[in-house]
Amino acid sequence: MTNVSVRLYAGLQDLVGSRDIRMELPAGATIEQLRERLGREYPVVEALLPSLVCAVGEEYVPPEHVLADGDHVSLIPPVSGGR
Amino acid sequence: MTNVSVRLYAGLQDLVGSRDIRMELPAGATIEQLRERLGREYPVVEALLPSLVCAVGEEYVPPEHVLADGDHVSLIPPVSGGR
Amino acid sequence: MFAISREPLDPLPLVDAVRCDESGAVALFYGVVRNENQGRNVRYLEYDAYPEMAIKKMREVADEVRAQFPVTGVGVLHRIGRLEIGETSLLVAVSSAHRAAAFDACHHAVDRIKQIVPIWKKEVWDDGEEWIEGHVPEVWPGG
Amino acid sequence: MFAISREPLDPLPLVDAVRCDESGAVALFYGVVRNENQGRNVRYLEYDAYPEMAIKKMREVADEVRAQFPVTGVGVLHRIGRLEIGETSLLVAVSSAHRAAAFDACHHAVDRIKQIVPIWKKEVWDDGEEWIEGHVPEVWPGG
Repeated sequence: MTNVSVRLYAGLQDLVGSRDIRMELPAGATIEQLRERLGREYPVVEALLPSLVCAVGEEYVPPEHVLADGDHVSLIPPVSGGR
Repeated sequence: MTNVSVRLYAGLQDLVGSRDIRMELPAGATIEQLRERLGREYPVVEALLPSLVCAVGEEYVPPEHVLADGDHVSLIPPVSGGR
Repeated sequence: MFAISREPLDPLPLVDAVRCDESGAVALFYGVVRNENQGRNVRYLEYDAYPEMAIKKMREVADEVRAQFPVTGVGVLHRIGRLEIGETSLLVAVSSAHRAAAFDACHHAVDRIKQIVPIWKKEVWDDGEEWIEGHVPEVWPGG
Repeated sequence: MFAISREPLDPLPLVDAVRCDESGAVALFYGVVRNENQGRNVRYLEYDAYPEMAIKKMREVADEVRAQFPVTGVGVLHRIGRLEIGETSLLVAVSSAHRAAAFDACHHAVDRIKQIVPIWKKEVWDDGEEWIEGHVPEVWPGG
């Protein structure tokens, strides 16, 4: 199994009501699988998933990135932008 | 007669050795006549005259500007520029 | 100098940090909280960040700026937490021998910060609030 | 805020003066004394000015900037006298609702200041000195 902690920021934290959640995924699970699981377990997050990117180890990672046991994953909503 | 005071800045002051000089010009004299007189009376200034502009009353004035008695004229070398 | 802070930002140490004796110009950008956005009265802003990654991404922006412009120094400070109207959320300082590069590089740095640094803001209005959705950071295949 | 001063320049009151609650960005430019120009070691600079006219021309530059860019404030401070390497000779602050206008307007203001404001600098090197000849101000017929 791959146990990861998932950190939520900004509006995501407000929606879920927690800064950190823990998830247990099959060994070899990817970011894409984490995202699918998140959408199922936290339906309030589902509409936001298409605009979220994930970071592991302080770096953005693509959907095919394979998670390791103990990883800290951050869910990054669109960043502040502004003119 | 038109008595004017002439203020010198930067390299001009160094060349002439004075911040202010007084000049007596004919009534109705223009900036152009002041410049010619300066070139004659202060030969060290002559080479710089083409790049000097004059100001009266805190405003740049063209060569045909007519001086009034008591005017304060400033001789403005090329300003600091720089990149 | 790259930092995320809950305290008011001080521009003077930042400018000192980016200036060196080869610098003839420093461009310093302040992002400040204004009282209006898209027709709504803003009461205050709340900033959230992923601080460790934000600092890493600020450094990447600085590296990018140093590679693209002839600069002599780059620094970034961002404040988080609650900020009132008129308070400074972002300071970006860039020094260069000459002014054109300082301006261009600082402007580019601010644009890039707002594209890739994981910081978020919530606008609080008289009648509601919203986390502003800005730019989706690009993700390169392979991380 | 527009001033010519023999004392070190303080950016903080200038930024306060140009910012208002509609400002979302402030671009602050520092002109600083660098240790080299055109291959010569600079020991220090000496600035001279026609202060009353310099302030009048700074205000004209600010009016021009306000007419050309959507800014919420403009201010300029210039130091004169002897300045050592690393000291600030010029501060130009421009605020705007958004950053692009703040950067563009501030850059334009600095360019124009260096074209029309009657201020001069002397470079003092190890082996000599020279008053730098920059830009001849345009004179409009009729004053």
